[in-house]
Amino acid sequence: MSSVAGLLALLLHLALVLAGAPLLLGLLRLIKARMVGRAGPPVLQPWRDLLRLMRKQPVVADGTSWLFRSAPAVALAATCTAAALVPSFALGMTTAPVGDLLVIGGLLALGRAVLALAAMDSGTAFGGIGASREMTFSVFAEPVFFLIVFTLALITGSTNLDTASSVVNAGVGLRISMALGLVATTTLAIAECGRVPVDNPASHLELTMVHEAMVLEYSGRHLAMIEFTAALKLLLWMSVIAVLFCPFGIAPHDGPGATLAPWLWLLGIAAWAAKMVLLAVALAVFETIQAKMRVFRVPELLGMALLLGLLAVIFLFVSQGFAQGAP
Amino acid sequence: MSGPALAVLASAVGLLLALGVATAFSRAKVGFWGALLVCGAGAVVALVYLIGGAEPAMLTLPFGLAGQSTILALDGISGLFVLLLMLSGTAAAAASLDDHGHPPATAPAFPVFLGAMLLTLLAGDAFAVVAGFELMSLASFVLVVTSHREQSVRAAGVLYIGMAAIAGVCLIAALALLSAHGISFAAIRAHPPEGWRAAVVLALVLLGPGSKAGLAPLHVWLPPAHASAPGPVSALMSGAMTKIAVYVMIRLLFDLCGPAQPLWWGLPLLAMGLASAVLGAFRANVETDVKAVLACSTIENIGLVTIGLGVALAARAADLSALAGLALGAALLHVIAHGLFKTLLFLCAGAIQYGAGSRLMGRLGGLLQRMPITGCAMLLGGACLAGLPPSAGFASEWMLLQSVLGAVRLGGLGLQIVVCVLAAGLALAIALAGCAAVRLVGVALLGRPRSATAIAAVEAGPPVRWAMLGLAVMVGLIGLFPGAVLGLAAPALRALADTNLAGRADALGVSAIARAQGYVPLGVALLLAIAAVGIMLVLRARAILGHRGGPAWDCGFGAPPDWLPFGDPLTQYSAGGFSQPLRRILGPVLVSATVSVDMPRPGDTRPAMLREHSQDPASQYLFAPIAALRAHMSGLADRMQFLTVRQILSVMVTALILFLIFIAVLEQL
Amino acid sequence: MMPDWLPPAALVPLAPLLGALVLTLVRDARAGAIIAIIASAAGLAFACRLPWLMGSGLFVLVDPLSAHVAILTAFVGFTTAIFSYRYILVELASERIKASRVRQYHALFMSFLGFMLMALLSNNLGVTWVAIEAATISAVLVVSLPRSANAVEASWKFFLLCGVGIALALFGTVVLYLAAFPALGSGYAAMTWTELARAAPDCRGPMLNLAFVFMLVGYGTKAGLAPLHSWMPDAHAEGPTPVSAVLSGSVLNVALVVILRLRGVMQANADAIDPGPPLMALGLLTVLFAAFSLWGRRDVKRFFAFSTIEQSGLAAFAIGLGGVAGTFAALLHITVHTLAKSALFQCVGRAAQRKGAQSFQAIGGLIVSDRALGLTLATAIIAVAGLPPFGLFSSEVLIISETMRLHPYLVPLLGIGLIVSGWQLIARLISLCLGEPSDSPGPAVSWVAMIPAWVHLAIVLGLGIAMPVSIAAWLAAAATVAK
Amino acid sequence: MEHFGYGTMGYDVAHMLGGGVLLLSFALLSQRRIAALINIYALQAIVLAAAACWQGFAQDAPHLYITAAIAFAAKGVIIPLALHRFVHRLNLSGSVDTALGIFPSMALGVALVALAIMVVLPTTSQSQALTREDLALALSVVLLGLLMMITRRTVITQVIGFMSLENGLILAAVGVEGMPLVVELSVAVLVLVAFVVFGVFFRRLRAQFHSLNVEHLDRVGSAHR
Repeated sequence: MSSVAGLLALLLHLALVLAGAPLLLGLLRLIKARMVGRAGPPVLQPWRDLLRLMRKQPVVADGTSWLFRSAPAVALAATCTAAALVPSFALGMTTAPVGDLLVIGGLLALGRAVLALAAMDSGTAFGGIGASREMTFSVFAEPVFFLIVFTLALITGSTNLDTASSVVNAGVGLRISMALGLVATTTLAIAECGRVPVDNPASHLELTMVHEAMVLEYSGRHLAMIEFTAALKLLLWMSVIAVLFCPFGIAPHDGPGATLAPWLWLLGIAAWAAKMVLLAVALAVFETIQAKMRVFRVPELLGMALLLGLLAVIFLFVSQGFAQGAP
Repeated sequence: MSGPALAVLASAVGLLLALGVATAFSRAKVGFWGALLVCGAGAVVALVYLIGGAEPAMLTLPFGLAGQSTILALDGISGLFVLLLMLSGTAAAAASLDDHGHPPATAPAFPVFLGAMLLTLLAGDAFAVVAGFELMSLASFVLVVTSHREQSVRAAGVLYIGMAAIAGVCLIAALALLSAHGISFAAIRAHPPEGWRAAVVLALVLLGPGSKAGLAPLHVWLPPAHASAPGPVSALMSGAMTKIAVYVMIRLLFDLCGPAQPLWWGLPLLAMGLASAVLGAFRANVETDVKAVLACSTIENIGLVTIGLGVALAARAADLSALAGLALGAALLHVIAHGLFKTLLFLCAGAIQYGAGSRLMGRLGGLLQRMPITGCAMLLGGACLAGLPPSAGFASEWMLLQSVLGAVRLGGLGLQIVVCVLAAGLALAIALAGCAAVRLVGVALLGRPRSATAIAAVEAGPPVRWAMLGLAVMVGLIGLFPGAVLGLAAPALRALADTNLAGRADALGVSAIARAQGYVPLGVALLLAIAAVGIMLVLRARAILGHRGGPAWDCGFGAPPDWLPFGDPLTQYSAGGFSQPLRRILGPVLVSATVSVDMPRPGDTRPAMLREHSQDPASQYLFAPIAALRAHMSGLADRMQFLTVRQILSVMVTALILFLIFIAVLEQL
Repeated sequence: MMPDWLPPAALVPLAPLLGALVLTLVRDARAGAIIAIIASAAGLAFACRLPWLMGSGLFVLVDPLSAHVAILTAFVGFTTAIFSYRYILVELASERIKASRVRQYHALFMSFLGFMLMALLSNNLGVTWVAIEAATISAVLVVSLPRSANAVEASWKFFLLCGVGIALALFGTVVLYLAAFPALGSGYAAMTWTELARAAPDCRGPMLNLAFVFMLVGYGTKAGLAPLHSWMPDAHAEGPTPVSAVLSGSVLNVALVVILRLRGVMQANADAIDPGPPLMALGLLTVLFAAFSLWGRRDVKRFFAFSTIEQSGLAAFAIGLGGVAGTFAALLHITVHTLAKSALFQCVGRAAQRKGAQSFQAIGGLIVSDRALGLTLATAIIAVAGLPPFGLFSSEVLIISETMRLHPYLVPLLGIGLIVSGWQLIARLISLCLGEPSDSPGPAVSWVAMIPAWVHLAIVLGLGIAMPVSIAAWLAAAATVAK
Repeated sequence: MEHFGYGTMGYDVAHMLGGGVLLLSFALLSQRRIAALINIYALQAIVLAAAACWQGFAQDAPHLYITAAIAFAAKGVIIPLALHRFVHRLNLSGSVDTALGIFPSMALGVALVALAIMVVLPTTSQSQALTREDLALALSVVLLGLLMMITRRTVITQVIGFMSLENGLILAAVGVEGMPLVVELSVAVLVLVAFVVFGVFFRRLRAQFHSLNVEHLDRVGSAHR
């Protein structure tokens, strides 16, 4: 794929992702509402909320520093950058060589750290509690994340999403490791995005809050950016799952006829949208039937995910051992 | 090029040592200015030497051990560490010029400390390296105990010198074992150790220089010692001295022991590295003293470096030279990056200690606004500490994780599972470090001040600010151009593992496999900048700008009353509170933490107490039994002492009779 | 110019001995001290000529080994005499020692020094033995001078143990003569070191073994090797400090030199046992024992006496290692330790006078209260602890290297001893020199008073980092003599 | 010197005298009363002097007569008298304070003699019979002296043990053929000096403590570690 095509794909990808993130959130909320028998807000509601927030003047807590005011923008920028690295409908975007899964993890950690710092800067008990819990969860999430990367790198030979995805797309067979990895990744995504049962984004009880407690002091455009960041993050994780575990339909980057192929892109976009909707439905079902966990149970959940990740890697080793022994 | 470089650096050693003597008889500033100039010049020389290809050079001095001569040598490996030492030393010396950097009593030992470290790096024979290493211990000990009127400082000094004694004896023994055919490095290289000798050398190196570097389980001295020293000295100790120990480990294990060592050599390094990384990072979350947090994070980072070295050692033995190069590159890059950003962080801590009157996190807060430059420098350092892209900490950790991924190719299923556990542990350590960095910055720099001195905090003086600025620029450059640093490390890689990073490290980025996609920090930075500009533009176009101040909402608590000028301090999260979930979850596993609650009965007026008790596993399972054994032995020895004359005579006669029996038996045989 | 019957080397011990005779007549404390300084200076001056007087007779032996240790002893004696000048005046002022005994002090000190030098330079086993015995008696009497209950106890212990030791050594000497009988016949020749060394292969091996055991136990007592060391801590702790300064150097050196020469004889004989293992065993036991004993000490001088015992054990161990390299290391160690330890004791003596007590509890924060004294003491402790750039570091490195080459399995034990003792030495440095200063009722100590200690430490420093080739060759020659 | 061979008159007399010294050592060890102890010590010194005389005669070495004379005068007469005076003046109780019972110490003594013989006889296999016997006897006396020092508590018994040890030394020295004068002189010096120093000590000890019990002294020291 030529550089022009890569750039075009990147721009299209960014437009899709940025526009789609609040929509996905809206869809999720709608499905959840429908499942419990409510009418629910329209899919566009998150977008409307964002625009409304942008038109309100923010109130900033006394005694906070510049970091408090700039944190939402930094977090959003980091998440946007990460989003630019995760392919959605086509491989071979211009940004593909810039970073791999580890870099994406690092960028998400950057966003998380900045928001936690901002929460500490407000000097309130709730800011502290949120930051503390968020960082604690991250401690347990990181090993899971790295083991997933480990599994993928062993199967596909690369930590780069583009390469990995094309290898998976070319066919790696139905592997138990991939299945275990999928479960682990899903758990991780739920924890990272602060969804039920790790956190409840719709919670109104401060003491049970994690992510929401961190951003209690924010208002106006700052809050808009934070909300947008959260939506983007959800989409990003879903895209990661899609691109790694069911990459079919995605437009390849290095075919024999590596030219601009609009029909492939269209196919890719359709497949991606379908996958997102499916995942949103699955998530909605899951969140509806699950209750939120106690804070101190969360590390146990992540520990389970860690064990699954370990199992995935070990199964991989075993199967590799068979593969080497067979011929 | 190489000969003059060595000559200049060797004279720098002499100058620094002489400067120490001169400073003892003149003003303190003489020592610091001198150290600044010498280190600055040394840094330039080292840089030029490395860029110029780092041809090995040798120099023989006419004095040394008992009438023999001393050999000094310079090659790519030592050149790289010399560069780090000189940069760190320049910054620390510059910061010392501040009126509040040091008590003046440290001035004579400061240049000697630098000179001893440089001597260790330039050593070309076993005696010179031991002498430099021990002199470094001694000088740093003097620096640590400067504020000796505090009991805690003296206790830290005792612990420190004891561990230094262990390190010194182990190093001497290791080198003695190696230098059976002559003490020059050339002679040792010609006769690398084999069999049990090699294994013993490995153990001694891990115990000796390893403990100096702060490797678990011999790390317990490090937090109190680094916390006790004045700011610029802790900066040097954490930034440079631990790296000198790493250099000695590399020199002995990779260079002098030769490439023909077995694969399992990497395993102890991996185990100790992982233990240090996890334990150090966890303790960084628990300590409440800013400098102790930084010192614990040093333990963690040394653990990361050691893991890199372990992978490299195993990979070299398995003839996977590409992997060895990657792991070694990761370790060296992390050495440089950590050396500089930890120097920066300790300078910040020193500035805070003076400017805000305390280094206890519970007495700080809100410093970002009162000490803007120190605060920003610490933010940058914190980002590196947490390994956030595109800071200097991330690139090396990225390479390290990649090399651990590659390490599964080293052996069979058992080893693969070990690597797998290593990978999870490594990620845990990195995440813990991130948490510790957030806690450090969040509690010390952000929020409301927690004490009156923190309200009245003053910014550091100009010399410290300039030192921070210089370090920040370097750290930033390393973060953006890790490939360039790896270019400087190329001669070292060639010498140590006979490999290079061609196609894997260039000016733009690094990758795990030649010509494959990797990590391009410049690209990430550019994307971040574009995103930031884009967000700015969107906000300009669509949002209402500006903001309005008001009391923190805090779920309706509202503004604090007038008599609490900075709010109710107790409503703000403390350093202890921040890490409470972690302590509760990991504490019992890692540091045997126990909690006891003393709840008075209703009607009882005494306060309820919650006590947390934790102990480093090294002190609990290693040092406490050893200390008990030592006390037991001393008790036995003491019993021999206060005998009556008659009893002493009995002992003497018994000895004589035993000798006689020995002879009689000998005769009968 | 000089009578034929008086070899020039004999002047070395004669100078202090004559001084001792004169001193018995001098009452004034100052005059006595000055005469002692002059006598010891003369001894040192004569000793410095020894390297040009090499040779051996029936009674006098000047070879690099004896010359080296004699110069060292004379030098330490000289600086200690200088140190004594002020020390005794202060003791007099504080009435810890009676005016009537000061005369005895200087006389005994000089006779002690003279007999030590005599023992070193004598070629005759019997004369060596008599000289050591006489020196011991002088030392015992000096130790008992303060007349406190503890001093009496210490000197009693000192005398009884050393008396038994020296008696056993005499038995060893008789047996040694018997052993050499078949090779050398009767007469004086059979008792000279030079002849013994020459005829060693023809001696009776089993008899040599017996002699070795008795002489090892006998002279080992003087060298303070465990378990024969008990007199040393008491004598150091209770006697006047200048005596500790000399005691920890010279007595030990003389005993070790005798053991060293005996080792040479034993090694040359095929039937005799190898003297190395017993020496190493005793040395190692001493190092470990003394290192662990350091921890519980409350008395400063007693503490450093144990450090002396440890260093003596280390030297004996190095002698036991054998070979030129081991002996070289042992000689270097003896040399630098003697210098460093006497400097250390000089500082300790001043500190004890300044603080009015010699317990660790009473002495603290010296660097704050007396900067010069505190820094010098700290430097001396660092030197004794074997840290660079001082000479003990070099000698310990040499000893460990040589052990590693010959008996690597002993290195852990040696290492434990060195770590345990080094650690405790520095810990005590912290308690003595750092922290809040304790009460200082005694007279302040000036920079000038520290000059002898500095000279010692400067030499130790020089030997540590930049030993001139000539001195290295000289030490190597001394080591070869006793190979 | 064929008249010193086994079975000759010279051998028998030397052997008998040496054996007498050893026997008296055992007597010292078995004695409970201090006054008797001193007397036995004097007797031992006299037998020693006789042995030295005989050796001087047999070896045709006149200087040994001097040794004998010194031994007789100093150790056979002067020292015992002085000791008697001390005991009398200090009003010491008449019995020996033993740390180890009489019989066990005797048994130990026999074991030590056996050890001495086992050590000396093989090592001196090439020497003539007299030297061998003499050295074995001397070593036995030395070891018994040591044993006495460590199994008796009072200072005076320790002193006597020490001096009986010296007797053993002299026995060894005089028995060695052709040993130059130096050694005898040194032994004499030792005896003299030992006495002088002990005398000094006795005076000082009495001045300080009015007691000669050694255990008492040791307790003073252990307060100062």
